[in-house]
Amino acid sequence: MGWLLALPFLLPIATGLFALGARRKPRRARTISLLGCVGLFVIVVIIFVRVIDEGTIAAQMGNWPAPFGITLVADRLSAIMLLLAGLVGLAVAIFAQADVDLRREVLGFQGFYQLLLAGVCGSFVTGDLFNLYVWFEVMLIASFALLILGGERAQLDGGIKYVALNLVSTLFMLMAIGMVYGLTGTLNLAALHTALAQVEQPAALHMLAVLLIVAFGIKAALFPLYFWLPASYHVPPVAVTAVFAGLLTKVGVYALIRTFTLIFPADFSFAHDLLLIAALLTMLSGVIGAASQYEFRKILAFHIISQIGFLVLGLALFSPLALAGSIFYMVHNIVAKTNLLLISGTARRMTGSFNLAEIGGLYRVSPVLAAVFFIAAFSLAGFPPLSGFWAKLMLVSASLEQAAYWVAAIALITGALTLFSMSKIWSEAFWKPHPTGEARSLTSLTVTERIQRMLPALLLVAITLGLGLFPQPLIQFCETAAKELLDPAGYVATVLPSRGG
Amino acid sequence: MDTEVHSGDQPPTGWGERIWSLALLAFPLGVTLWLLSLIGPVREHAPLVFGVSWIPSLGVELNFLIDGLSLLFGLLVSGVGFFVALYAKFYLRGHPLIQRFFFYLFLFMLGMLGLVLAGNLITLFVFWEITTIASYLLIGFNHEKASARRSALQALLITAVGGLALLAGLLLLGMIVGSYNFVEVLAAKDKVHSHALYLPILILVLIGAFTKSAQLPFHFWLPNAMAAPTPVSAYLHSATMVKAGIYLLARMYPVLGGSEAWLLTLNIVGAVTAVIAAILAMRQTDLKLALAYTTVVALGILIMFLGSEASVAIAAAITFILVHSFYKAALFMVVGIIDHQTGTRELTALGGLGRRLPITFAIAAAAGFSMAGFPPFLGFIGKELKYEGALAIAEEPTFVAWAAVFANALMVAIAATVALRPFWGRLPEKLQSVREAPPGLWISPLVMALLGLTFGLAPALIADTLVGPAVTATMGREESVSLKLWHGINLPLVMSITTFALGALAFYLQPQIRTLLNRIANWLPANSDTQWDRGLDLFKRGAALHTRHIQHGILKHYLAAVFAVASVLLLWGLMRSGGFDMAVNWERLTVKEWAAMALVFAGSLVAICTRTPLTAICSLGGMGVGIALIFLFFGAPDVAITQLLVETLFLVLVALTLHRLPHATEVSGTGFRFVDALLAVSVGTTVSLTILAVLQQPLISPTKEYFELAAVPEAFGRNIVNVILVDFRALDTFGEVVVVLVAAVGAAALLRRKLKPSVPHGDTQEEQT
Amino acid sequence: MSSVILQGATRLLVALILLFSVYMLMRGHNLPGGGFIAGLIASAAFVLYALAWSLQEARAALRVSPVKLAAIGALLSLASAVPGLLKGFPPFTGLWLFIGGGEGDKGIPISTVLLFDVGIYLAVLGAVLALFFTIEVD
Amino acid sequence: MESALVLVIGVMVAAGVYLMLAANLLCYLFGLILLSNAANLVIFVAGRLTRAVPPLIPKGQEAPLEPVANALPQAMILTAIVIGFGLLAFTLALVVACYRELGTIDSDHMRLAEPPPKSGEH
Repeated sequence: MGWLLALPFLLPIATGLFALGARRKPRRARTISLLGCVGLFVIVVIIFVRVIDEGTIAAQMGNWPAPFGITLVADRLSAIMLLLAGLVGLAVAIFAQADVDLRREVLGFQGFYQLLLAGVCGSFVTGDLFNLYVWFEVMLIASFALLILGGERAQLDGGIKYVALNLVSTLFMLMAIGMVYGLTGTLNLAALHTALAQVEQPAALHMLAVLLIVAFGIKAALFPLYFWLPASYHVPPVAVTAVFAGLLTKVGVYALIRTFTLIFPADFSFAHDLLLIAALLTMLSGVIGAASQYEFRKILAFHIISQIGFLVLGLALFSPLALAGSIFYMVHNIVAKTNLLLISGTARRMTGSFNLAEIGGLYRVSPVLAAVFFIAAFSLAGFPPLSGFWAKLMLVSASLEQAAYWVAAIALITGALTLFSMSKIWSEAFWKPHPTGEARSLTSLTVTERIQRMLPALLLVAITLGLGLFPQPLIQFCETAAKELLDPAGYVATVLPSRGG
Repeated sequence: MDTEVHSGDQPPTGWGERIWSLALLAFPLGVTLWLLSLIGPVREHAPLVFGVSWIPSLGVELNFLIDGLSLLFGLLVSGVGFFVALYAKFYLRGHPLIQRFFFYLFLFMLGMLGLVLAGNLITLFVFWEITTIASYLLIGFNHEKASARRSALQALLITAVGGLALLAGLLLLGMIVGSYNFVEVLAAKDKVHSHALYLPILILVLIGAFTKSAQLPFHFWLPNAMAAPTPVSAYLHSATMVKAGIYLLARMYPVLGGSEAWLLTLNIVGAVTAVIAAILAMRQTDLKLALAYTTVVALGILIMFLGSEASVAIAAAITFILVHSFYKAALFMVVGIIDHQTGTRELTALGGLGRRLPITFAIAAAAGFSMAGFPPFLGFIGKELKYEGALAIAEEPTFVAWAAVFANALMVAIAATVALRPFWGRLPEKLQSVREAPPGLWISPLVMALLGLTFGLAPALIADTLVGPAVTATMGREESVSLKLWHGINLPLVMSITTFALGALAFYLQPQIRTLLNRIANWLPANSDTQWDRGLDLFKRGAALHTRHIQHGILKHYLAAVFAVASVLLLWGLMRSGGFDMAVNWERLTVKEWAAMALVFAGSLVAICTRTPLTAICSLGGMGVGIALIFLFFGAPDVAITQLLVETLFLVLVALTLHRLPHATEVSGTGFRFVDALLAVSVGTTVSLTILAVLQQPLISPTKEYFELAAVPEAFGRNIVNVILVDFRALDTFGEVVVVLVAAVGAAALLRRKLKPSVPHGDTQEEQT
Repeated sequence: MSSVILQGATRLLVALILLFSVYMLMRGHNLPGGGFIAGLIASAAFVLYALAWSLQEARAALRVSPVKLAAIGALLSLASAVPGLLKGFPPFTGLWLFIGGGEGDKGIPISTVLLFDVGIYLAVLGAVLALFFTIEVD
Repeated sequence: MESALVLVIGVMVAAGVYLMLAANLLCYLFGLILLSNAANLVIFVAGRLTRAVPPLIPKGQEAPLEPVANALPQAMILTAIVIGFGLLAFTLALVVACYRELGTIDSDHMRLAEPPPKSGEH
């Protein structure tokens, strides 16, 4: 068990170290990285299946009992997040084989990529607050490296903003964790669940909640803390943006969900109020930001923000349906958003630019690409029968159930505005004729490159479609996961058997 | 307007095309036959309900409800669909994207059938949106034309926004009823009507219906949707999709209908839409566009009649749905034939085609008569029923009756214009060589027109089988309908005659009316279409403004915002919690402790005051030493040593770097920054307050105890800190090593001199400057 | 660069510091010290060497590339987890072997924990030097 | 004695924030140093202070004889210091690279990723 739960980060670390060692031999590094991703995917699938079978599983690193040693835990939320990380990791790794240039590979792209995955998986699987900080840092430093890899001028500029703002988040997080320890004497998440409930110092609880919301809010790109995201997500190679978009901000959201379901007392209305306001403003601000953009990836970057709002909304509403909606939305969003970014990369390859004014003609020459984009984009906009619709439906129903009508209204308006941006891309990049010539067709690529580019996209779009047509199993899973989150007794009992929950 | 002509040399039909066109024909034909076979059972027994569970967690079933109403609509969708598909197969033969066209049309058919047969609110909505998507793709089918793209977007956005309102309405409705299943929803009228949310639900559902069915003020997307190929216009924008809103209201009639708000809104919106659209239709010289506006008229009339509690009005609406579908589909296809054969559909460029296109002419005339409401066509029965219904509408009989007469009169004029004008008069030079269309093109409209005639002559064929059950299903109570050509001399007949007279007059005066209307249009500041552009533009500018102010690209302002948010929220949290009693604990410090703290203090202050980086580095070094001393004095020698080493190493690194940043100090704004200082102080204060709040709670740490007791016997180490690092929490340490390692390799990658440009592999990222 | 005397002195000093760092590493489990501190001290030695001599000299004195050293260190730490696997323990479980234990004194300990700490030492040394060299060399 | 240290932390945070808000990236870096040191002190203080008794167990004993300083915060700080070193060094490298490529370390003039509206808008 211990090894099974540790492998999601140990394997990528090992692969990453070997890939870094072999970075001067890109072909070998690439193979190592790809194999690592396949291995990671297998591991997370095994974990997922076991969690479904057995419920929450936990392990103690170093064989020291909880809450003293570091605990690794996989409950349903962790399991699905791990699964997504494995999936995105594999999909982007395949795509990166075609999209990342040799120069960046020689500088260590594959190694950094693996270590990023290690950080992400570590964050999902750890059951210890300080250990979470460590994984956040692994992820952060790997993302720094990936972002600026290649050292182009725009990359450096975007990189500075990304680094500067994320370091602030890191420091807030570190302070908050230190103080959480100072308040409770423990770092174990399960132990914190009971310990924080006994704290008699509301001021400390409130202010620590704020610090954590700000720290995780920066990572998750909540309004008004998201500046780093639109400033930087369009500068690195698109494979990097894709994995960032799919996983990085989601780790912030995951941390928020963990913090405010497991650690802090459930009836902590202050945090939920705060999160609700932030979620609504994030949804609107992000989608409005996207409407003002005319660059493929910038539009998508702003939409990431908007959708973070949806994810946090479910947490803020704090009902079983809302939380289940959040988790479902997470799955849907990670799959669709990653895919859209992959498509943007291929679209650029076919047309020569990310700027919508300068490209076009893809609809006619690349019907497959167009179909994949269309499905992913309309799923993002929440059209049935695609995955995004059910996600939206759950969240809107949850807000209507709580008589939060204006919340539902904002969610729906955001959906409409998302549609506006998605149809803009469709209209400009796909329908419009290419302004200065012809778009290339996919068939003009070598077979290898076509597979590398389209296989991940097709895989992800199949998931989007599958979740749209047969959402029941996942919704049921999400409902169970939400139940676990709302009543962490099972989680606590698994980690700390002596306390019996 | 654009035309699309694909005659002449045609490439051989490919396999894909053949398969798709076969599917497209077989599917609606099968459905039609199946539905026809259900007419008897549905009429005699209860509605047919069947389906499978889909998403039990959300109460969504993939189930279907076939009663008189859905049967009628289902037959229209599949029956008209079959003939339109047949027509399209010939109309678009050889088009390079024809496979996609067939796919979209198929998708649309599926969506539309699902919509009218759905037995669950959410399932209905799913299909509703599928029709939106399919129509988006079809309207934008001629995607290389900017106008087609614009029209597609417009239709998409308007119907999608309406769809979202509808979704909210349906969710609320389902919430009140406790189920999304239609059987239960339709039976919950009292519960829903008495609920406080009734009005919001009604408004939301109406917005959904009105946008889809192109009611004022959302009407303008429909004429623009004529950018789609003509078969699409014939199908979606006359016979099916726009009727989705009508279907929705008819479906919801038993549960939402009957209130004053319902009756009044539907009457007024419908009447105003019908009248205004009729006037707008008179302006058009493009045949297709004129027809499009009359579709809006028809929809307005339908909405108007649904706002009634009289069964005759509902019967009028149901009959008119049939009438309209037949003649409108036929006329659109006729216009398509004209366009296809002549290359234009501009009224002024056409004439005398009667001799060249005799069959088309006959079809056009038959459909036109039905549209104008002449006996013995079904249109006549429909119109008589309409007038009867109008007079029976309790709330506003005069108003509705006048609106109906007026709109119908103009319809007569337009029917004459579209169905007769192009075929009369002198044949222009350019059109001398025009020949009759192939049978594949005229067979479908012919059937449509013949249906209008047959049912007009033998109305009993549909009275009991289709119309009656549909009225029953709509009203939610048993109703029987008798359709007759001759009712005797009564008020409706008088109104009919008035209509013909007025219509003839309008037809005769059409050029003058058109000139007048154009003059008025020029004088009006804007129409809804330009308002749409303005609105969109305003939104885009607003969005740009928002983004420019939030995402401005200045790092220090980003940071300031983050810090400001943090400190304000910390204060807010403090206030919400009710504050805490600050027990400040000024225990006596020794001199050396004071000195260490003073060193830190001084180091910090010098660092912010100095302008030379070297001084700052030195002062930071001093601060570092101070901190190390604090660690040392309070029992943390390991930390103290590490602190000292790291601080020294790092500052040496910075100092050595300085010579490579020669202009490091020459940056803007080096003076005292008051706002920043204020912000800094508030962050410092709030963070300190947080720690103080934390310190109020006594620390009970079983972990500390455990580590102290377990270190020697279990972990064999006497330095507890080190035991924690390498054993108790080795994972943290391992992660931390990875961080430093990545930092090192990352920095190396960043600073390494540019490698020789390698072989381009895939695409290389170019700069964005 | 600097005077010959300084350079000569540094050479001696560096050797002493390196020795000291190993001492700190070994005693770390029982007294202040350990892999971190020792690694930092060792890197300080090389930094000093580089300042007194030159970067190239320091690099040459290190023999292996610092990144490789760091990676080896990290892998060593990771490897210390493997014995646990063989015995069915979770990762990072400390396993101890005491050689020549006697009464009261258990003898000379050989443990995976020590291996882990050595890995940390090498990794910190390698990484810090890699940072230093790249930022300075360029 | 915690209170005095809290005051010191407050000053360090304020000074750090003030420095970070300057447009000069070097100032930002200095601010970052201050802030991360402050964060370490926060952990230290939050773990409560114990004077002059390091968490060492004397030879021959199974457990400390007198109350010793809290070891866990110290271990956390050690980890944080080293991580902080990595991050700071990377940031320093980034500043250097920025200067080399963009010719400035004034963040107000770094407008490539988000060009000002005049040139970048449609």
